[in-house]
Amino acid sequence: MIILETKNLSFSYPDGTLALDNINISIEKGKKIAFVGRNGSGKSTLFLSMNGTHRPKKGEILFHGESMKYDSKSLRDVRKNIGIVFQNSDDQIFAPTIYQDVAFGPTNLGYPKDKVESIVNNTLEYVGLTHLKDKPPHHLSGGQKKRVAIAGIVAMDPELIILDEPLANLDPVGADEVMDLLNELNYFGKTIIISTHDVDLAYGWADYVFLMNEHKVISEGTPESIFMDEENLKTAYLRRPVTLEIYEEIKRRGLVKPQCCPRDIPDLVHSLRSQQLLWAKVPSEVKEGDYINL
Amino acid sequence: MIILETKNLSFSYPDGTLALDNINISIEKGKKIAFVGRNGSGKSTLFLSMNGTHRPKKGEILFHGESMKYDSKSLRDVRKNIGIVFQNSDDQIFAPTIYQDVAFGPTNLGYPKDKVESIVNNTLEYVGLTHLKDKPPHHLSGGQKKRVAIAGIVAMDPELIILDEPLANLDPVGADEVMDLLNELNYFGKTIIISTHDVDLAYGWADYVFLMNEHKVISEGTPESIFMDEENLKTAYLRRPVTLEIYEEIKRRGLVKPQCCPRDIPDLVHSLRSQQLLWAKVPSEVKEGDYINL
Amino acid sequence: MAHILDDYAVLSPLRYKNNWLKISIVTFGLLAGVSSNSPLVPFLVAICMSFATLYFAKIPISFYFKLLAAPASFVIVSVVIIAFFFGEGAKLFSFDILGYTLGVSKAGLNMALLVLARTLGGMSCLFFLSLTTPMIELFSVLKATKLPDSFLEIAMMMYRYIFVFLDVAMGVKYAQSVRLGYKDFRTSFKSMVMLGTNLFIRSWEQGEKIFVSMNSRCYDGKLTILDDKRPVKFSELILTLVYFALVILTFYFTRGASVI
Amino acid sequence: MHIFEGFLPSPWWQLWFVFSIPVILYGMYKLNKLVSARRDVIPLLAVAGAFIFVLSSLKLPSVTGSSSHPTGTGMAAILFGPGITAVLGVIVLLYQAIFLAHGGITTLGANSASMAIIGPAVAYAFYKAASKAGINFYLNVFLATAIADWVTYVVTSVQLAVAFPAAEGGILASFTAFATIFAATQVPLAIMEGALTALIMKYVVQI
Repeated sequence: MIILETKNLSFSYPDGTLALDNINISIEKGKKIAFVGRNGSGKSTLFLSMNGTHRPKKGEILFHGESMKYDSKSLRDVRKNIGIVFQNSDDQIFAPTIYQDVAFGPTNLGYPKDKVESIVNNTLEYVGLTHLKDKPPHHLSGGQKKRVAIAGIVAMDPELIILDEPLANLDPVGADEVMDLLNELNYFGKTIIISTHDVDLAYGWADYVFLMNEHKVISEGTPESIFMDEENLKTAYLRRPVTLEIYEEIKRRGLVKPQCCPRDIPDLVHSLRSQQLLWAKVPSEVKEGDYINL
Repeated sequence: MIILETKNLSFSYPDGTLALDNINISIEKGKKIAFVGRNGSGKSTLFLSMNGTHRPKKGEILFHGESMKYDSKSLRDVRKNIGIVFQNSDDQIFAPTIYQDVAFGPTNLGYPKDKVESIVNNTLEYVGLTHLKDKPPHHLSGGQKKRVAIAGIVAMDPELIILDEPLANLDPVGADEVMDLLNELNYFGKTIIISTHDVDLAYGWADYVFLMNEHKVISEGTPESIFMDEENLKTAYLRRPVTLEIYEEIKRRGLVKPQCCPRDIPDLVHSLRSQQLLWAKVPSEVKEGDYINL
Repeated sequence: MAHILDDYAVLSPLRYKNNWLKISIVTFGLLAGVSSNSPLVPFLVAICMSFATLYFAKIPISFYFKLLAAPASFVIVSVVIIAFFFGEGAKLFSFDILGYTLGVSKAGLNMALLVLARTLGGMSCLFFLSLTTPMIELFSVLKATKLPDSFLEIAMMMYRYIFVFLDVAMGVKYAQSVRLGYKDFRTSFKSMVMLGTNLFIRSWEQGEKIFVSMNSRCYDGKLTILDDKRPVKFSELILTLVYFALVILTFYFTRGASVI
Repeated sequence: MHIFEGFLPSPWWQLWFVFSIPVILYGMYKLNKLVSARRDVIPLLAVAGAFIFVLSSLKLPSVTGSSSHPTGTGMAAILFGPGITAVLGVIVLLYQAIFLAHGGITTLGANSASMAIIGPAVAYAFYKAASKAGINFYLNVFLATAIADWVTYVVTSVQLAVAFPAAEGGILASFTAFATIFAATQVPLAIMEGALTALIMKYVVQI
């Protein structure tokens, strides 16, 4: 099922700079999707178009098959269902306490007080931050802030959650926590979109990848097909994911079983030919580099 | 030759929180040094102590063997020679144009106007940003901003350049440009220190690594020795670099020559046993997974 | 940079005590201080509130005295002026300076001491509030005053971004001092201008970004305000009443009395 | 300059509240009207207030060695008008009292009068009049904010003087004493704040 679609979507900033150039994409329900491209390739602008913040100059956006309208009632409906987590948590967390910030969305959706309370408590439980609910945001670490920002969106129960560079500035522990959370959300039915310039992240995590460059989507497909195509990656000023790079090299030496494309290190290791096949007893006088007749 | 040393250096913030706990390190001239640790492990505070911004509570800092003094003349001397490039370029580039920003340090050193001018022009040339010199910093990309920030420090011609998370938020192209610049600076004699939580970066780039956790230096040594020690890495909430991880797995399968520790992908690939040694003619009826007698 | 007392209040052991109780204690102390004509009353208030701050709220004593010293320069200068100019009658001592006779009268000295004690009492009440009650708790108190919502919303978001911008200001300041930005008067001034400009532009941009992110979360003119119910314990009530009684009695008995 | 907690005796602190409260209420009324027309001013005013707070927590470099800081309210008056500045100013003063122990609660009325109301109002009036007279924008900003800053200190001196009149010479004599110490030393700082504000405006326009 397709949640969101764009048709010939173009957008320019008020000063005339082109920001999106004829974008045609469809977002399928329940997927983990990555928009990959260097900074300034148009990812963030595309996201702000998806929830109706930027009104397209040409083309249209279809939400559940219906063309997006820009009156305030329709926009509210779209924004309830398409949540955006911004790159910089400080742009997003504006209330004085964690509790108040997570409550912001539900309160503005007009829910009664006790419903808001139970939603906020559940969401904070879910992201594992209940113990911080009375703290002001400036007492939190980067990873905790990011989870608060995500909680603020999750509390509105959107169908689609969009995250702009979710791992920017997080250390490995913070990054793992955030990715675990995203996987869990996806497991329970949310469609997740992230933007990133980290090819390893996109390759290891996504079901489907859009490659962006210069305000255009230059290719789309499974991570394997996108990241095997070195030509396109070069156009987008990106390189191959490390595991894929190493896999290719090892494959060229005939050391792997002929199945395609390990997504992570355990995968890569599994794709290696097993030891038994390669073990050879060699007479002790043979030196490294010598040819031996097996 | 040792440029900078700390002896039993401890520091607490005014409110009493411990920020550095008994740090004993020496920085050798001409090296590429990485401080690796998660966010909040004390890296930034240590850097601000190194150039005299934070005054230690206990212990001392030796600059060229002499104990650091905190009168304004000595501090000026130290700061001229130990430059810090901060993580967030927006904090660091504060003048209205690139030119004025790079000129800030040399002007404050009291150089005459024409000397300042030639320094700034040379530095901008060096970092490859001459064409942007009259632009306000706003319109620059992340990688360009970072290079301006580095130029601002390089213009003061310090012996030691410290960079706090130099690649944070940069896309691959920006990151490459910055790393090339750092390598070039190092090649021409500057000692470079970076902090990072990116183990792959530290492992691939540094000559010498300090591992930090909870305001302490928990180990130091060559990148190989630091990143082979999984126990210590775990304490610091970090993982092994990808190339090393894969190398270990391949080694366990006997597929590599017995030399230690590839630093990057080409290295890893070279460490693989050559094809000839592993090539075996197998009767066509043998299926994958079967044992064959060589 | 300056100590932000709010950071202590957030972690204070007294944070979750009833807000209204804390506010009544503080208001009582402030009013008793400024209404009393004897320095003993504000002095007693100062002792009680300082004790509460150090003992119940567990504020380190050295830090507390550093705080009390903060207003010293303003207070001392002003108190000295009052001592010399205020009050009639015989001078306790005097001296000639540039042809003028300057002297301190009994009334002047009394008034100076009174003002000093009041400031001390007032500041210790204020510190008690600042160090035990974070601003985020006081928003619900402000809400009860029926001030317009727009005012409260601005106050709450301002609270949040004060800390964001303090970090920015700190970051810029470090970056400037690393490049010798505060080595003398001229460079300090120049650096300040650049810092101010950077801060101004950053805050302007921040304002626009927040509006986008608020709208993305269906902003409809509502910010939640916490309103936790926290009953006052019997022991707290007794302790407060004893304190009130003590101050009122001192107030009554020291009417018209003077120290000197 | 903030008057510290407990410094003003009755009835003076009450009187300054009587002076300030209506003005602040008027400011809130203006604010409410503005907000209902344009909701995006809420975050903008919030960050402007945070900016004033942070700017005023920076210490101005000083020739004499005494430390002082910019008030920032003159700039706000030019940007937002005196009514809204009064509202922002009173929040900033409340936060300064609570976060930094700078100022006080009973003296909030008096401090609002000098820093959030009279100073900005004078700046605004001057700025408007001078724009009409066609004076250069930056010079105008410089003069308006410098005057606002200085007027703030004169008002503080008046507040102290009327509360503590001298035995000989009365209010005037003690005003002279307070003004000599507070308002006179403030002249170079006022000039500096003016220059700072004008230069910030100039850079902001450049960028």
